[in-house]
Amino acid sequence: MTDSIQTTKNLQKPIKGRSLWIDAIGRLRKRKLAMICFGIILFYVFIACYVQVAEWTGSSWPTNWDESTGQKYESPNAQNIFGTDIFGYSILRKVLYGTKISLQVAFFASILSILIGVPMGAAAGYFGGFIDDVIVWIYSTLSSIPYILLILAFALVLKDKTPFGFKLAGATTVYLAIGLTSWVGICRLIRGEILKRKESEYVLAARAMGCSGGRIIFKHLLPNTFHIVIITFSLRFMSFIHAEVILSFLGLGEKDKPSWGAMIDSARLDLPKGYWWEMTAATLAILIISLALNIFGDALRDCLDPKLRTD
Amino acid sequence: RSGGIPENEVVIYSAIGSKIDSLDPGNIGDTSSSSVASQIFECLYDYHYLKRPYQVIPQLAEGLPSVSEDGKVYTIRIKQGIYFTDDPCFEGQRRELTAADFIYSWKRLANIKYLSRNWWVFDGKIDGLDDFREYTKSCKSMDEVDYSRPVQGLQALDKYTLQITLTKPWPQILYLLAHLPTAPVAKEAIDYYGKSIINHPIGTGPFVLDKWNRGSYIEMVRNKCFHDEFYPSEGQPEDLENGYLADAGKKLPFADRLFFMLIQEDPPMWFLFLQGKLDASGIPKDNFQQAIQEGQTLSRELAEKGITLKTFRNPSTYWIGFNMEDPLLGSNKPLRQAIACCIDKKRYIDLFTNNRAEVADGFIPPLMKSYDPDIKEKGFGFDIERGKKLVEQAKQLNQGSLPVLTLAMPSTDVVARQYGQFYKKSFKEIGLELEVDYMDWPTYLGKMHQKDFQMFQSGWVADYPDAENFLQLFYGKNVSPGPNNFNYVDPEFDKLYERASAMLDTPERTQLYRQAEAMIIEECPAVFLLHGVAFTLHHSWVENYKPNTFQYGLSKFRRIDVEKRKAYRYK
Amino acid sequence: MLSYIIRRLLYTIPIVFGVMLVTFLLFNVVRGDITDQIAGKAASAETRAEIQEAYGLDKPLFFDFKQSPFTKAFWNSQFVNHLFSAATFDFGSSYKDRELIWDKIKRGAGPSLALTVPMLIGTVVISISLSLVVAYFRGRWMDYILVLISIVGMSLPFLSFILFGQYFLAFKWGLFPVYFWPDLSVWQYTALPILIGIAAGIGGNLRFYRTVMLDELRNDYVRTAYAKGLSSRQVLFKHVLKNAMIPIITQVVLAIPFLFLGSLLLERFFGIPGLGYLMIDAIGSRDYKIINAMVYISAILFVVFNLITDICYAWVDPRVKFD
Amino acid sequence: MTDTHHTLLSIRNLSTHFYTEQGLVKAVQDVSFDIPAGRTLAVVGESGCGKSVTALSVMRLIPWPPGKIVAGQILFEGEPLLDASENRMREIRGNDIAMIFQEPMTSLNPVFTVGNQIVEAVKLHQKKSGDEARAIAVEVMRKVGIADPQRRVDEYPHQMSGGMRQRVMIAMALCCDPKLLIADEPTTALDVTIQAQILELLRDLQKKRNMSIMLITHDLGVVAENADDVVVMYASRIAETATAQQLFEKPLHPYTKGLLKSLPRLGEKKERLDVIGGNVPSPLNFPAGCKFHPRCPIGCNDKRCQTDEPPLKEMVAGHCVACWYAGQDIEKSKDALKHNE
Amino acid sequence: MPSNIMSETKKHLVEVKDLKTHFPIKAGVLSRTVGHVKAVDGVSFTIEAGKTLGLVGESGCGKTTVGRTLIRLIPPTAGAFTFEGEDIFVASTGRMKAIRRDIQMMFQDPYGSLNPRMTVETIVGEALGVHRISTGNKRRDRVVDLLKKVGLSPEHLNRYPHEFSGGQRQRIGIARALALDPKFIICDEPVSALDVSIQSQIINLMQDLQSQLNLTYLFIAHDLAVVEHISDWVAVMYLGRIVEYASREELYANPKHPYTRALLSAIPEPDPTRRKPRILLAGEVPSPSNPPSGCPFHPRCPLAEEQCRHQIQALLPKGDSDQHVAACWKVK
Ligand SMILES: Nc1ncnc2c1ncn2[C@@H]1O[C@H](COP(=O)(O)OP(=O)(O)OP(=O)(O)O)[C@@H](O)[C@H]1O
Ligand SMILES: Nc1ncnc2c1ncn2[C@@H]1O[C@H](COP(=O)(O)OP(=O)(O)OP(=O)(O)O)[C@@H](O)[C@H]1O
Ligand SMILES: [Mg+2]
Ligand SMILES: [Mg+2]
Repeated sequence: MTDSIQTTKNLQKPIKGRSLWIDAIGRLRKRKLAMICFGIILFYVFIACYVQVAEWTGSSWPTNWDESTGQKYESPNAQNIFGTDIFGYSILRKVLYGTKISLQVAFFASILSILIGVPMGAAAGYFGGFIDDVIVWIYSTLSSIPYILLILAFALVLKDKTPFGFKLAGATTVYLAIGLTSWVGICRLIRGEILKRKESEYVLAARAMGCSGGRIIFKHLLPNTFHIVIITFSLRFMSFIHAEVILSFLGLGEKDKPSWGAMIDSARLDLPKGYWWEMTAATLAILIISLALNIFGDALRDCLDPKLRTD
Repeated sequence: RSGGIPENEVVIYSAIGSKIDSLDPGNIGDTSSSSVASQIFECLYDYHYLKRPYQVIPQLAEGLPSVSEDGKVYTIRIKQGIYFTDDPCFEGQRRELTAADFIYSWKRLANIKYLSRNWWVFDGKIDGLDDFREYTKSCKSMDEVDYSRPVQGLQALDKYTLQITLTKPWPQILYLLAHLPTAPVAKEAIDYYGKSIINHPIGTGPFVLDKWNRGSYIEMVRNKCFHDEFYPSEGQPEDLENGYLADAGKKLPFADRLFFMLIQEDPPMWFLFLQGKLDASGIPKDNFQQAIQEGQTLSRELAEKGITLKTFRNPSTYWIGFNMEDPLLGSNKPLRQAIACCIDKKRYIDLFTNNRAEVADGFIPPLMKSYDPDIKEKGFGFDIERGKKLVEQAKQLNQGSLPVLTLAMPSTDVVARQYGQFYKKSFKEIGLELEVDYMDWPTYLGKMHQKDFQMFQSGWVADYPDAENFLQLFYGKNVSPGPNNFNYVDPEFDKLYERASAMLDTPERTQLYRQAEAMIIEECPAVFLLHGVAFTLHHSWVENYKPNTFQYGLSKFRRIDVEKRKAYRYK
Repeated sequence: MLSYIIRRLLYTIPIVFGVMLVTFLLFNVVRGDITDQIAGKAASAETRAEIQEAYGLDKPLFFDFKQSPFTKAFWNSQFVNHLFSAATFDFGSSYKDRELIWDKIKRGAGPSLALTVPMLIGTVVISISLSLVVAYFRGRWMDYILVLISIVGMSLPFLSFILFGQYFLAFKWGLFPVYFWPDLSVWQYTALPILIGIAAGIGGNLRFYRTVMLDELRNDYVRTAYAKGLSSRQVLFKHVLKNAMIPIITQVVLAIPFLFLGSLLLERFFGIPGLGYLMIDAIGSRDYKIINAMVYISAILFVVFNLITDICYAWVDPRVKFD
Repeated sequence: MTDTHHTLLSIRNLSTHFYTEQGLVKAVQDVSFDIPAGRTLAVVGESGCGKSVTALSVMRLIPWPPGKIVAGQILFEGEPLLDASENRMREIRGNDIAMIFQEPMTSLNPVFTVGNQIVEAVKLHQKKSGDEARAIAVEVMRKVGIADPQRRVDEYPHQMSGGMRQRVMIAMALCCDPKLLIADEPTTALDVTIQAQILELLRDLQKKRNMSIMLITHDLGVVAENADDVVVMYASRIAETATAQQLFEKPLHPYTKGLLKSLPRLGEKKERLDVIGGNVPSPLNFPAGCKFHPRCPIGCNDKRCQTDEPPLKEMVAGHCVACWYAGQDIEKSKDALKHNE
Repeated sequence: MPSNIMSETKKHLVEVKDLKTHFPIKAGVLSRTVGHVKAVDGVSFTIEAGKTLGLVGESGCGKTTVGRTLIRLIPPTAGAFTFEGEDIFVASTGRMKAIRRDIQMMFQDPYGSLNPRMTVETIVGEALGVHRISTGNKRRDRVVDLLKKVGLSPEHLNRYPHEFSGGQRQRIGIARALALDPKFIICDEPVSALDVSIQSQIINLMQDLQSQLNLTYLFIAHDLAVVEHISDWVAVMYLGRIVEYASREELYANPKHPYTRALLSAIPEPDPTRRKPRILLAGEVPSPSNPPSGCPFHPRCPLAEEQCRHQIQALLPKGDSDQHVAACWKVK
């Protein structure tokens, strides 16, 4: 190709190619607020892990949340920064300890529900026909059964089972049960999105190229529905923190250990009496992580949208 | 006023805390339903409104029953001129109450197809009634049962005379004849309404049902056919100065219309009371601080509003029970006693009841005549050291360490969880480990029936002011699925119980009761925690508000100063 | 399309069957039976037996396989009876209070809907409008503030909305009645709970719709619409909204079947005699018949609204095809 | 542009930049030209040289982020558009200035029928009732050569062929009788008969309504047949402006010359098409001096071309060019260069 | 189809026989089918390996649809497509994947056919991954190479489609189609948005590739000059049918069908001084859902007669060569 186009003279080394994700992460790094939020999330995760480790090693702090550090219902003071509860336990310790259960349940349950819901929804939407029928059948059935009943059933079935030598107990049952029952919403949303996009030209182009159905779904369609996944994740996350307590209620999960949901639930009896601090502390704990998660999620969403990229 | 209520009517607004399932007296099993249905139905006997200790007085009966020598035959005269309220089922006729109505109503309780929850009232007590029950088993359905079949122990000697023959002496029957399930219903009504009888309560009481919006409210109006009944003219000495006798001898009821509002949550109930929409209210736990000062008197703020506080004891006892058939607990008395020592009842009462309770050492509540003032010495008080020692003994007895104990908790809500935490902590103090199993009520009931538990949290509110009602809980023949959930069997106790329960109220019987109680405390099938004390508030416009824990049909005594209420509401 | 609709409607049969089978299994395997509940605290064994017989609880759960399928006994199982009662819409009466279940549903549906329908409409309309505004102002203070408010709103427990609303708006300031009262009209006593429901629901919805809108906002057709001289309002509320309709429809239409179940907490706190508590109560007290009826109705509603969603997909977005 | 026609649109020193991750993309730099009323101005140039961005700048539809008009002025009938309020812009868009976008496929809203989208514009600017607007829509669709417009108005964009969508875009732009029509490659997807028909229609409208057209195209045939004036852009700047006559007769800029040479012509038997050697410079990385110099037979050897940006000079009346050696014969210039050395 | 075309003894790489693609027209709430758009209604042609067939015609006459149907993006209503002797329309899904390596398509809508969330590198390089040809750095080198070939620079590797100008997007599409070194490329207006100099580069590139790799093109375009330059054979479509088919030289020198003539006369001349006479077509453009009876061109045809209104003529040899066929009653 003699007269074919020669490259620009001052050709630098070709820039390394990057995928959407690497790109997005690179861009995220540049956003200060998002990184702060990410730091907060990490901090929460760190506390949760710390509690878990403390529990394994039998370390006393903060597993000693059930030691009275004052009188009942002490308002916030120097010794008990967030005050004490009905038994005189330090609310700060309870909040810290509760991080483990709440985060564990919320994280794993949301991830599980997304891992199930997204591929199911995508398959239903993309392939249609029989696959769609079956998936629609499954989720219609699941949605029609009262949630409490369903979750209870799942939890009871899972309780104390040992699949693959791994004992399902405590919070594990809770997040499995929540995760296995709550994928329906995201499944429907993704199905709708896929239905809308599957006839677009770029999907035709991918098909013409010889891409398989799975590849089209995962490489072409799902990246275009990430915004839905991200927002669902952050919305679910928060509702699961609140929902965790329902299962504990039904006598499953971590029974007498504090989680934020359980704290809010018991604090609601104290609130009308004027003991606002337990409610406040737990709500704040939730508020901060959800702010962080949402802002981070928004940033991630923006970074995953090439049309919004700027400097 | 709007809502179609005539301007000049006197209306009482009360709150009920749980849904009313039924207004059919034969099937009523809970206090909410009883307090509503008691405005419509009346029994042969009732408790005196003012007198204390509680005293049984005739209601539909002419007087107290005449009892035969052997204590088995009761003859009761029924007041004449008492009519069921007018209803289409009577086809325009006035329907007078007769002795036959009682017999019919009680046979109906016995009818197994009716599936009453109140058969325990007469179970095994009345001559021939159990045979009637046996007969109904062979019937295909409720309607097929032939009520004309005679029952030996239930005879109408004439239109107004009822004769009851018991299988054995049973003085407590008097109290049960004041118990709502024994209230008479009319056969015509039952036949006429069939299945929908639950919506058509037809009784002889001061009020009749006007509107029943299930899940919302019940509205009643004055019964036009109500017989003459008058406000009592005697009571306790202090009642006069408290103004309870101002209306002495006046015809009842004073109100024209009753509203029972279903309010399941405390905050709205409290707000409605403060707004003057409800005339009286309990004190929600949440608002206790606001209402009651130190020293258990009403706060200034409320007192200035003209609100009055009334406190009264409940015939109730709450405990942690042990399943005596449990291989560990049943055979390890020191362990049971140790547990009894580890619970700080004062603190429990302080944390969970706002001090609206008294520490229980035995099971007989202080309001009963047979309450033992010296019980404190006999019982197991809070004593960690003693508890620890007992645990050591228990370990020896068990030849080794003690396993984790489990407690069945009949609720899964927050409060139950707090109880659970409290118990766990208490057990830990003396080196025991506790697992609390939270479950819903039906599951709990099932476990009780199947004896499938180790420990349980429970309590008992006496049906009548006789300690026998508590004693029977430990009677060997009453083990699960009967009321003896401890599955406590002690031949000696049983003998004592059998003797005492057939006796009339004498000092000797009181002695026996106390002896029985001491036996139980020593054997320790349960840790007794507390006896309830109730606090209620009412507004200044409610007159004649004297609390009464055994009597339910109280609305007829209340008088409302409508003008005062109006003034308060519009302030 | 017509055949598609018919085919989908025929799904009702397997779905309803599946739902009923699952609930039946759940209930019988997981929850145990109701006898204790009916019998009361001191019931004798014979009463319990009688109760079982009266309610058909003594029959086999499923087919009696020892019988031949041609005899009546084979079919006379609890499950078949439940299916039959559902098929004939004759749900019988509640175990607990012996009231006809239809009566309960008829009575409770009105108040429940009076509460939830305005709540849904309010939440959806407000949060969609706000989300468009927010999406338009993306990255400016207006966006940040609304996002912050909605996240705070989401983090607060629902109960605090109720307690706060009831205390301040109703009790303290007297703007609304505190509770249901017989002389109040429906809209009077539902106003505050509706408001509270909307306030509590907006946060999450707003966040969701904002994301959906943002995704559409950068498409070329938006530029075309602006080039035509349309105002932002017209562009957002017509062009962008319709393109964003699929997730919105998914969210909204499928919430409709649940409307009739009411809102538990609001009903309890404001004395609205709806169906919200019926289901929870029934699960708690094991009133299987009520659950059966409610589940059956919601399954049918669910299938129908699922179909409606799919038809709506095709209707709002011509690129979506079903056949 | 010495003309009796008054100037409708005047662009002065327009610069539009995109702030991207990899750096600043100066998509349009220092562009100035005028469009007189009732005339057609063609904009031609290298793909990616900033034609569409210029057009979008006039409409003020540059997406922010990442794009921004950083300098310059746009006067429409003397009114500075860059200072106009958003409300004023709304009145102008669609009504006074209409634009046909380059990508007809994605520029139509996929969920509305094409009729709906045309009717919307008509209703907005002409205050017509629904039926009237629809009748107008059908009429313009017929005019742009869409068969069976009665039925086609109710079709969705994805049901139409590429050319039809493009014609819908054209119809949408024409339906409100704009004073200025910006047509960004309006006929790329059309076959020549339809193209001729559309261009005929545009000329017709121009005559009747004194409409001005800014025609962005690659088809030099279309330019030759339709344009009065031509702007040639290269690497985000103007390389040459002239009347169509002048340009085709005597192109001055070496880029323009190359362009005309590489045109495939009917009946001409060539094994290979002529091309302009070298590569298009990336806007992130423009060469210094004259941006065309790496590909220019003179420029590649000339110091001045490599360091200094040539200004736009008027060579003949109405014919401006940005080249240091404009007007000189290339061979001669080469000789001159040798002399200089 | 006249025997002379089909009965060629030479083996053809591409043989399309009587291809029909109809789209249902739906109406009403229930979307019942009320008719059909006969977008392609009986099209046959063959292409020898290493040759180019130019497909021109009215906008909306079904050219894109022919292309899409051939690679089975739209299900064919009838007909057969034989590629290297294999019937594509009956191939299994697995087989299709392999076949798609050899048949590629350049899409008419450059922007829409690029996934907005993929970088240029992924878009162009994806096919290499799908068909397991190369990975990692090798793949990137290949992508860079392709981009350079189409006149884009390696800096564009990490950019997303919306950041490009129309012409640049089109070139990305071309690079993608070339990535796999296919045997047969369906080019749907590949150069319409390119300026002439780049257009020339691309066309040169395509021709170079053709001569090097023996590629076969189906070249859909509106620019008749380009078609003339690149094609060996040209087919003219009108309303879902081929109305004229001839070798390039024949067709341009000696167009037979009146529509072809009109087309050729309408080509704008890049020289303002030369204006040539033009055959202006009158009348309504017919719609494929409701095609006129007889010859579909008759309502606009200057030569139309009674016979044209009722009967449609098959493609018959006209003029000097039997390789030159047209469907018109009026020309001999
Ligand atoms: N959103 C964007 N972000 C970054 N760069 C952009 C963006 N839009 C356009 N550009 C760049 O701006 C330059 C000019 O683009 P423009 O669309 O005006 O070209 P054009 O002259 O219309 O070309 P064509 O004839 O190919 O359509 C191109 O280099 C392009 O890459
Ligand atoms: N998905 C579809 N549904 C219904 N009709 C369609 C669809 N796709 C195309 N058509 C119709 O089929 C006919 C042929 O369309 P096609 O895209 O093949 O034309 P084309 O020859 O490529 O035209 P152009 O040169 O304008 O791109 C048109 O009338 C078009 O409206
Ligand atoms: Mg452009
Ligand atoms: Mg096409």
